[in-house]
Amino acid sequence: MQPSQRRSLEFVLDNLVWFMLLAVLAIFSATVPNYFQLGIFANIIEQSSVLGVMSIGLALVIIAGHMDLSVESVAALSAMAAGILFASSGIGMGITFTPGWLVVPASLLVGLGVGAVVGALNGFLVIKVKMNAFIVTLSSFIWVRGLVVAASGGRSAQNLADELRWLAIQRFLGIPLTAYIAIACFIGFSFMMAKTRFGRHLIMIGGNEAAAFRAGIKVDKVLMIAFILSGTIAALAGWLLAIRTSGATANLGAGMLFNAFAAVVIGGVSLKGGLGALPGVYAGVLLLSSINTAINLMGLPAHYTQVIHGLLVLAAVLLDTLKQTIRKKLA
Amino acid sequence: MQPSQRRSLEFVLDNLVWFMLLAVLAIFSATVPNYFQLGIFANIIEQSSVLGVMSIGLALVIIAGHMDLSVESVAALSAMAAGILFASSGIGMGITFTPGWLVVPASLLVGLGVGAVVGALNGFLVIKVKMNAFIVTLSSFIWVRGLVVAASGGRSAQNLADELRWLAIQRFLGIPLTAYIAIACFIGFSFMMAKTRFGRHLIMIGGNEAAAFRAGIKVDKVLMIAFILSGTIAALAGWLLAIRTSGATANLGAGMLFNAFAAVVIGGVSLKGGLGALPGVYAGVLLLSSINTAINLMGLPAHYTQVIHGLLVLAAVLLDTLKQTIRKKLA
Amino acid sequence: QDKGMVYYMVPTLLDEFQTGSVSALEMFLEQVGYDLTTLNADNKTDLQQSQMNDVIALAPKAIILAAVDFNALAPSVDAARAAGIPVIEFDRQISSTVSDFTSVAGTVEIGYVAAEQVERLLTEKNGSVKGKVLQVLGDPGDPYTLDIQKGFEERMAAFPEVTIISQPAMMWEASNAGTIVSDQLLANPDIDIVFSHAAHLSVAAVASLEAAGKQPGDVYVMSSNGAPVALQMIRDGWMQVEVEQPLYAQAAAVAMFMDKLVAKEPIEPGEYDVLGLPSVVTDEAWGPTIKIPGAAITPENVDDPSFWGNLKPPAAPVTSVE
Amino acid sequence: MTEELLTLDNITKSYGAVQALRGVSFSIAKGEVIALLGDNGAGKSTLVKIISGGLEASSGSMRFEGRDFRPKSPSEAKAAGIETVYQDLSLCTNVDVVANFFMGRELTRPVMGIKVLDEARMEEQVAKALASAGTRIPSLRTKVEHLSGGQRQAIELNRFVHWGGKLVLLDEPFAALGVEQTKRGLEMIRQVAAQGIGVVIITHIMQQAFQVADRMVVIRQGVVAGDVPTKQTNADAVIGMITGETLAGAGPVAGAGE
Amino acid sequence: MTEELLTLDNITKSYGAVQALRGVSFSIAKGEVIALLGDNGAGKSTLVKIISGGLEASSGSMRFEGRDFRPKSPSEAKAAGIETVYQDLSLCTNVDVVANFFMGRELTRPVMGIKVLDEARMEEQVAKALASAGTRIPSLRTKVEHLSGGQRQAIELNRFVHWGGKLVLLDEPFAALGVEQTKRGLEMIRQVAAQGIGVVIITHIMQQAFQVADRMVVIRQGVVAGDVPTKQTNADAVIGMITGETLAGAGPVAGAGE
Ligand SMILES: Nc1ncnc2c1ncn2[C@@H]1O[C@H](COP(=O)(O)OP(=O)(O)OP(=O)(O)O)[C@@H](O)[C@H]1O
Ligand SMILES: Nc1ncnc2c1ncn2[C@@H]1O[C@H](COP(=O)(O)OP(=O)(O)OP(=O)(O)O)[C@@H](O)[C@H]1O
Ligand SMILES: [Mg+2]
Ligand SMILES: [Mg+2]
Repeated sequence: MQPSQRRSLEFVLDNLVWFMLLAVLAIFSATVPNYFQLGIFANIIEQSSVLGVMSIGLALVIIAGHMDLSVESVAALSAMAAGILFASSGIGMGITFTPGWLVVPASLLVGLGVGAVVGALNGFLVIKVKMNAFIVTLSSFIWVRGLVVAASGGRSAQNLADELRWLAIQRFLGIPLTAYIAIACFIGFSFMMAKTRFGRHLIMIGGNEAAAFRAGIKVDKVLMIAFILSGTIAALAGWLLAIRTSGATANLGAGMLFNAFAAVVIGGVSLKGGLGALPGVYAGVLLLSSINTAINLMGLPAHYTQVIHGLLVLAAVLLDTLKQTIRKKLA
Repeated sequence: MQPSQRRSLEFVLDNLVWFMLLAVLAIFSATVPNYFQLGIFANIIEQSSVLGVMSIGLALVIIAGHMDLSVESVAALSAMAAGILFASSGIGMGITFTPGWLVVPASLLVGLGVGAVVGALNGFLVIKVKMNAFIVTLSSFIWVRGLVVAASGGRSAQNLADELRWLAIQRFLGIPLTAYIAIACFIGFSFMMAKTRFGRHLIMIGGNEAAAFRAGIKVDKVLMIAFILSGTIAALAGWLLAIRTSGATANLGAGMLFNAFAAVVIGGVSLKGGLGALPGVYAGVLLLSSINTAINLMGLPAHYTQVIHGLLVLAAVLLDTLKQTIRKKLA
Repeated sequence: QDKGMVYYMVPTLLDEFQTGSVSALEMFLEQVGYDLTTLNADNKTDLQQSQMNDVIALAPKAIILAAVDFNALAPSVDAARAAGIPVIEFDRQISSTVSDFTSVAGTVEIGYVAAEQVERLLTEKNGSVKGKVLQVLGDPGDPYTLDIQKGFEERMAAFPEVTIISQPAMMWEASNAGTIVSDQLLANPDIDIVFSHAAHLSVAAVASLEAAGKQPGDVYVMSSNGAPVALQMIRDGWMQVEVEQPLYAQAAAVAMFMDKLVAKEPIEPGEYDVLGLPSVVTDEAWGPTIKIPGAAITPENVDDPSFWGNLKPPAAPVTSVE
Repeated sequence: MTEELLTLDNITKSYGAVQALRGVSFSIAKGEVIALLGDNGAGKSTLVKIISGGLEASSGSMRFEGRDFRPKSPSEAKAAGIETVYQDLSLCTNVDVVANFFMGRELTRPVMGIKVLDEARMEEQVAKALASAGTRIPSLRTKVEHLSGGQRQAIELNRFVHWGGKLVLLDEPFAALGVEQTKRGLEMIRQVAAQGIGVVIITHIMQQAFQVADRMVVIRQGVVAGDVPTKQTNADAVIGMITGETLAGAGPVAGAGE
Repeated sequence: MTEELLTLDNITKSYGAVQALRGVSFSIAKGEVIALLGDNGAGKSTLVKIISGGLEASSGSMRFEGRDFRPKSPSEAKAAGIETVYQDLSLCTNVDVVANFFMGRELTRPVMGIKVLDEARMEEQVAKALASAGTRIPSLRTKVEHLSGGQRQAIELNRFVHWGGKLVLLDEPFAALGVEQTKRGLEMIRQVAAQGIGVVIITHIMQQAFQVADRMVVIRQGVVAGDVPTKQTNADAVIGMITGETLAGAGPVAGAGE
């Protein structure tokens, strides 16, 4: 093979998920009625903001060689905390501030705090007590959701303050502000992973924790930060979810975990750790969101949507795997 | 430390989960009203049969260094297949045989066949296509459940043939026959893991797949069998579940996956692979079942059961981890 | 004739009532000239919101919404109505914002009917309203089951001699219900009635009773939603009462008013005949509402074809209200 | 001693842009001991893996015992009679010494028609094999993760002696072994060769190569840079072949750029 | 050259029932090169790990530069100036050569107040270090998983030279290195020692030990069996100390039963 050919092939492989996204959008636009319109594309971006933010935290922990199954429940808890305190009907207590916009930092702080605490607890159990991250965070997945149910009594809170809702309603270039928050997160954390010592250390710990430890990297500290970040970022996702919903319900966000994992894997992050970058994850999120929207618009018999969704996601993951195979042939 | 002291300490550590089970039973018997009675203990054993069987398959794959998140959905699919064909009301087609008992092997065969197919598909994607087992089986978890919904149209089947129900109703020493099926599975597969080449190879593959491959072990074949076994055993669990509920609903078995993982981990199987034995897993299942029964009898407000369940399971896993720490100190 | 597409947002398909509602709405809307497409939210509030957003972009004639969460969908309802799409609440009422039409049986009301039946059954069995009732909830995080519980316990509060034990079968999972029943039978051998919030939970409950050596009638069994399985169990003698949700009437009412809704004509309060049931449309704060209360199905009336569980849809087509 | 066992003909191997082997040809006879020498990164291990079925050559062909040979997997090569000790050890550290020794070839005895692992007999054989190699191991039931580097290598090395075969590939088998163990290992290789088994041994220690090998094959940057009988050469000459006389600092290998 | 750098006093270490170290005492001065010798399983690596903070001793004490020393983690020992090359390599094979070389000590440059990795400068320094060691690596941006065993070891070995420190522990650092690279490595050790850095080197090759060490410390079954200046001994005498004159076959180590 010519070096130039190899180079372009490698470029395509490196950014395969973006090409897949374009291909999928083209196919759906051509085949699904009403898919090709600006409103739908705006919907795709808007819908991917919550999942996108959640996937960032998950990706960080996975790159570091661990796992966080609790992100979905943490997001729900953060949403419920914001809902109970700052929503005005249902079980909401409707706390208000003067000036009114203070509710934005206040609710954000509460949410992120909740997430950080759960993340720290997960981190403590994994790092200090040396429990397996899968089982620790699986338990958190259960008990944090249980906490949401317990705190809400199964009821919901609605009508968040207008200052918060504004973020979901106000649009810039046809896309709500919440989506820009997600994009900003991707840019910031991508930079962190690619250009800072912390990001480099996360990747190395994911590759060989013992080697990183022997090299004097404070593995425990780095991992703890990763878990706390994961919890906090999940909480940010929950806050966005609450704003989107204008409140919170006990089952809010249920089922997101599968999509978050799928996005991370489609985005090229290895579940074995040590491999992956965030921009791909964002493409993965957009890809899932496009698939979801297509399913909504196709008007399939409702009973079959779950099978189809599962199989489409599997197909997307499969394509990513084929990439690895081709790459192995190459290098 | 004296050698004799060390020996007894090691004995306790090796069988810690059994001691935990005894301790938990004693504590609940003393504190939870109505807990201490033969019927409750029989219930615990009976309730653990479905989860127990499912955990065996899961444990096999985990010991081999992989994972199977689809077991819960596969069980549901197998139950639904048996329900649709052999239940007489709802969507059941009520197929009958002469002599009537032929329905037992027939329904079993159908169920196991379904499970084997899904297991083989998982295995194919993991082993041949080299996809990550977590994401493959997570997808299966989704689409197989979707298949249950699609096949049933969201409706349920009930009234299984009496010959099948007999297995759940007929008791020997106060315990239904289904529980003896689970116990027999544990004995059989424990023997397989401890005493046969296949079991030995599974453990070695879980420890170092590359080394096993280089040593000439047919890794692909062994792993494929493990995945098929996992699917088939999950299907057996589903068949027992159908018998227990006398039919099948679209969401049957939902939530069991968490318990199966918890049982496997509490039973001393390492999620990293290569470590663990099945008798401990059975103790783990019984332990979870005891906790569950206690929650049912404690009369807690319904909203709190999920948090409490999650935290109790976490505590059980924690104890198992402490064991590892003590053992590391020892050896 | 082809009057256009209507979307039905169903909250889940893991429940026979919901599954039945899809086919009933499809049938009745076809009779008045509309096509129906159904989107399943799988009990996920956020998914249902995304579906609402996408459907709004498709500009259908109307949206029929059975909300996963009664109130969380309010912003989506507002968004759809702002886009000029009429929104009809089906089965699950949203009172926190205005909708174009609401057709419900009333979840709290199901609890009321169940309480009346418990009163009757306990009196039959124990001579007065006293005894023990095991209430099996669907999921502690589902407002649907919580409303039934609220209605039921509100009415039962009048009878202090009745002990109510409530346990959740997490995620409406049948074998969980079976486990609860078999454990509770040992802890409280004197349970008189098992009341599950869905018929499919009663199937597992009955299986546990059978495995515990009980005969039909030893312990009374009742549940709510009127699914075919329940009617079967009533015929088999295992079950005494099922609280019917009038699925056909609820769906037919939506179809009857669809033309008016699409044309954005006002709906007059008053009495209407829905599949032979006299029903009242009232004007509420959240918009015009038709409430068709459920009935109790017992061995005496189990074969009544108007119960949706008998799966005999009315032969005469519905006609639009002029 | 001149009967051909394995012949390599123009074997090449590229890993993407890196050409690790650029056409290697040599052959080995029954009972012959070949020392495969070469600088770091010369391609020795790559060659071993190709012969043992772990990697596929990009081009070229092999003949084993006169027949075309192209193993698709290690188990195929093993079946043909090729035993390999890898440079990066291949042990399952989660099981004990005995299990590792018999990995993939466990002894069984029938119990009611079922083949049951025969632990006692396996342990006995391992004890014998390790005793004669001079390696002390606290207990044969210790998991390998608790052993020192040299103890681990001893298991791998003695495993091959036990199983024999027709051709043995040893990739730096003494790198972690003690003085006495290395001495016994070298003796063992001569004994093995005396039984007509072919041996390829990779080492960086000239002394070891000269002590045991009949012939030296030197690989430099993926090609054979020398193939001489031991008796006709000396250490300095061989080192010259390895380094290519003028060792040009480090830096990217010529042609490996991209 | 007699200023004490590190003193070990009666260090013991048991892994459960196995007593790997039974009381080791010796000391090393600034600028001194000690060869730590011993049979497989003697306890050498265990000792290295205790000094470098990877393991805690069961009993005994250490003094480093005159102060009590008890590192809880490798980063503590590193902070005190102790660099280690481990027997089982410690590289992150998922990142490239440069990243491994600077693992934990990445160079950064400030960009708008944020410390950003300075890749160019790091690559330059690695190229220089590897060039002088005579190791060829296809590209410094290759992931380490694509390197040969010797190339990997070269990274580890040269990393320590680059960072210096006060005491360097080398656990069989040449096991996989080529002839020329080993020669340069030995020279480097002498240069390092000349700067006043203490060096402990573990090897099984007597030649290497005699070439580079000032003093030989022999460990046998967890105790010091000999501690002699290189000039006052010879290879046969040292081998005698290592094997304990009569190497008693293999079999369980006495006292390690259970
Ligand atoms: N993690 C561990 N658990 C239990 N025993 C261990 C462990 N690590 C080492 N040992 C035992 O301690 C003893 C000393 O091991 P160590 O690795 O220090 O030997 P060594 O002198 O470095 O040998 P080699 O030359 O083979 O590298 C050996 O008998 C070994 O089996
Ligand atoms: N998996 C791989 N991917 C890419 N390149 C590889 C891979 N394995 C080896 N190489 C490259 O191929 C060349 C030869 O490697 P090989 O392992 O065969 O060397 P070697 O002769 O065994 O060296 P050593 O003496 O250091 O063990 C090296 O330049 C190495 O970087
Ligand atoms: Mg090599
Ligand atoms: Mg060592």
